[in-house]
Amino acid sequence: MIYVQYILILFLLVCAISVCVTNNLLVSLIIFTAYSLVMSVIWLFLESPDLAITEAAVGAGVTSILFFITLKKVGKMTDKEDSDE
Amino acid sequence: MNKIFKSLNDFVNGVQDEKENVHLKHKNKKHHEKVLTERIEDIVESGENKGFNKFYNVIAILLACVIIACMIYTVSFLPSFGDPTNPANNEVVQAYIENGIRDTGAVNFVAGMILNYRAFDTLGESTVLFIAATTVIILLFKHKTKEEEKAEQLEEAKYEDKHDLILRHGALIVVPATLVFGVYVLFNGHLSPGGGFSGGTIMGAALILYNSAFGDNSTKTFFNYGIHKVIKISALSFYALSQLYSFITGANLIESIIPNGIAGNLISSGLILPLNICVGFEVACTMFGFYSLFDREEI
Amino acid sequence: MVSRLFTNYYETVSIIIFGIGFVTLLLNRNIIKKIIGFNFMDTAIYLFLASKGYITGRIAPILLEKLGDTNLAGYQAGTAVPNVQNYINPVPSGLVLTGIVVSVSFTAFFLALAVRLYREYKTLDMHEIISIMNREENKE
Amino acid sequence: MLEYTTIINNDYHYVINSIVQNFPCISIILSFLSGIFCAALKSKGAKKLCFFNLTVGFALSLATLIYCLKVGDYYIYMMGHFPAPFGNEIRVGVLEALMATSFTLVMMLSLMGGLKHIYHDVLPDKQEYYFLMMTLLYTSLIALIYTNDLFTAYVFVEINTLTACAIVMLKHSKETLVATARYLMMSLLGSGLFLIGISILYDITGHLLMSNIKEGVQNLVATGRYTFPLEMIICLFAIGLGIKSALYPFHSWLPDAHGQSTSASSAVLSGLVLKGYIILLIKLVYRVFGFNVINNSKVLNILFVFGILAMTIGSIKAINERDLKKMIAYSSVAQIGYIYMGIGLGNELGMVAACLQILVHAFTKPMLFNTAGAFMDTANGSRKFKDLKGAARKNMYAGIAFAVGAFSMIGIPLFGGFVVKYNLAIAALNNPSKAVIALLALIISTVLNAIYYVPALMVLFKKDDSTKKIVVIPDKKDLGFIISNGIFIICNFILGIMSSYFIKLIIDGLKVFS
Repeated sequence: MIYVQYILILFLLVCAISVCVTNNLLVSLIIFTAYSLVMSVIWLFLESPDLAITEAAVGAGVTSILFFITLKKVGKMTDKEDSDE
Repeated sequence: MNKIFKSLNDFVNGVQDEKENVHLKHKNKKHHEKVLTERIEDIVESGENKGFNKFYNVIAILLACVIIACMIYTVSFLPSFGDPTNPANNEVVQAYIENGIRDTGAVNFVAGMILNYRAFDTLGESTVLFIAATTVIILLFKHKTKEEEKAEQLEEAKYEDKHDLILRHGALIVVPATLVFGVYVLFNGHLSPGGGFSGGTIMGAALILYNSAFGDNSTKTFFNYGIHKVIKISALSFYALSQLYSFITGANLIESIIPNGIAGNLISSGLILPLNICVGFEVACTMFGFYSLFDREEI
Repeated sequence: MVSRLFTNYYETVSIIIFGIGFVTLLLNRNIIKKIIGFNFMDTAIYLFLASKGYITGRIAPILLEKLGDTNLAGYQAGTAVPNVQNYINPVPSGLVLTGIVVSVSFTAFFLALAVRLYREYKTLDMHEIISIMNREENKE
Repeated sequence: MLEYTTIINNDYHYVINSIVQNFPCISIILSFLSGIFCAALKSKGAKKLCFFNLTVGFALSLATLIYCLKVGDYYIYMMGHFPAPFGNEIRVGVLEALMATSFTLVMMLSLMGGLKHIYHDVLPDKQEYYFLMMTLLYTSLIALIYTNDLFTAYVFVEINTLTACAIVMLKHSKETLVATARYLMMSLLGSGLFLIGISILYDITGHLLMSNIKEGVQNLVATGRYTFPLEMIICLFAIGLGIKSALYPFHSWLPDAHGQSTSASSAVLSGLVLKGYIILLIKLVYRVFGFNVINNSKVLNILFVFGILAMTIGSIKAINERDLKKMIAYSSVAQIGYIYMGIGLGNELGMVAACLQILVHAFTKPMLFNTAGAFMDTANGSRKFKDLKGAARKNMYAGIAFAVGAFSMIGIPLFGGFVVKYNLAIAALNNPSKAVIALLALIISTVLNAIYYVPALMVLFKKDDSTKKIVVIPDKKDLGFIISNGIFIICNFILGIMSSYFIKLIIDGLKVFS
């Protein structure tokens, strides 16, 4: 079981770094959502089911929805400007 | 350079458009000139800034490394992970677990801790959420006149049938299930993982799904700005009042009249269940409010 | 030192993510990126806190009867106590629960601010916004 | 100390013998409630509720102060049915009650003085939210003053940040949005550092209650364990709270946030919000780490250097500023520097001077911001000095108040500012290693203060020959404005003339503070 935890933790790190590197907002948001979901799994491993359920509902649920609506509002969803011409 | 050409191109296009509108010629030309000069200024600036930007990035990486190095050096001194003899596992934890059921009646020690022992923090927490909802209302809420509202409803009614079929049929199954699950999590906060905040968020998510599947009008039949306000204010004020009661009786050593019930039953553990319900409804309203304010600037 | 870091691997990783989030919040020019950085920073702190409460081989702080803690009436009357050795530390979980609410509130506020800023200035780049603002101010 | 025993088993003996002891808790919850109900009311009702709450809060904290003076000791109040390492508690002493009373007064007066501008600057359908935010800001401030638990302090720091950002943002303009975004970003960085500091501290001591942490820390220091983490934690707290209270290198958000917002907001932000964080820092120094631990660490030297830098560079930036409100905002940076220098001197007298500076600045800066708002009315809302020529002649009450505030900030005898500088000088003389630098910085900063306040006064009082048309005719008989400035002036004189009494109060308060 401990190796699963190592893999998940490594995944978190990769997510954090890749969000820094990528220029595309949509991609970074999707990575963020994945990060939140993995975080909630990690909290299950840390024996905190209260946190896991909350993080799954908030981080991967509502916060992501808010982010995506914001992107829609500012018109970056289609990502015309950021991509390399 | 590419960008300069592009903006020049835009400018030319703008001039061509302008020829079609002869009336606004003079004004528009000036406007376009202004935009062009500003754009070129921007581009020049950003060109100058390119070196600076690289410098900035280097600084960012360096700063990150310094912070991380310092903190990691700190971490190497900290107590080991998972060790039962760590300083954090002290008499406070022991008391929470040993006396938790007797003091609070909650089988979930975390719920007992945050809603009974350390209730003052949690009152602050729900106030933070309330303030955030208010700030979002300040930033995004638009007061609409009745005519505008009517026009919008008509507009909405046009698209009513064109909502995605799969989404609607899926939502018919998923929404009740999510809602029931949210209510379960909410009401069993003192018995199982969960509680007011997570249950409320799940209920809010169900509402959001319902709204995006069935449109605005059908949501408005049972949920509008007035109801949102009433639920939020009454839930929070009930919270604050019950805390006032519990603080004052506690500090003056008066026995609280609220019974703890039989531990393990649904209706037990004193104030925890009502507080969970209050927090849950407030959170559900707030989450749906966030969504609908971001999406349509109204509730 | 390195072996200590491996024992405390949760803390180590959370500190690294904290650093990344901190710098993203401080130095990234895009507001949305800033907000993501803030979220990273906060979740990293919560991971740090939650890992502090974990004790190897114990379970979540919710009374479970299969562990031999069956005397619920006795616990409530105060004649018996649950076995502390069965459960992890509930304090960090409670603190993190509070913290998550705070961070979602700030996220919503910051996002609403970003939407408004975009509506006024047509960009999400903080430096550009500030330079536009300064230019407008000087014009007056 | 009153009778108070901590027993793990359920044998809680706790004696509360007086109704007055309930007052801090009642005032906190009452302002929570009135803040929540403000959302249900219209603008007028919200204003009334806000002022009602502030009045009641003032009466309650005054009663608490009198009680504390009578007892001469602090007391601990359980928030809930369980005593403190398990439950929450608040701790009330002379210093806390003094701060709460004066903060309530300042908040009431600055709201009163800036009321007209609130109605002018905030959109009509959002005015009730302004009073809501003010009420909750007040709640978080008094809770920060009274609390004895680090995590509760964190929660209220966050409420404070959120409401402070909201009152900046409520002025209807584009610039305030940018100012809010910068302010919010810096505040979030500060809270992040503060929270991770709390986490590490919890890890090595196992407590969240300030008194218990202090025991743990003293133990750790005695046994020599965890020295590097402790040093790091102190750094994190100092930087986190330094960012939030605009200590010099982290002050970049302050001029915008304080300069752009409506005058009552600027007044409250610079007069109270910054001070709330500094009081938390003083609390950390005394209650969490203990004075000797902090004294032995290098952090105090860093705070001292930053304080001196703030005093000089803040003033220099103020000299270069051509915008009245931004000039006052930079002056705030300099004045915050005095507080940090007092803390950084590392002796009791320095701390007393810092506390006195908190009071003096809280009673002076709101007055300056409110009068600046009144001057702007005479120049069609422009904040630039070139438009404000002769503004003080057009509004004489504001002119007098501004002059008093400026003299106090420069440090002319009889005014509050002088007493602070005098006490800081004495404190500096008691610390030989830092005396020369501190005294030099005091002299330079006084001269620099004079360099920007005196010309500002001269511009404001100059005869205006040009015949500009005034669109908005200033309301000279704004009663709230006159009364609030009158009380501010009187308080300034009281602080200047009867300073020995206040110093005695603060010394008494600090004695029971730790």
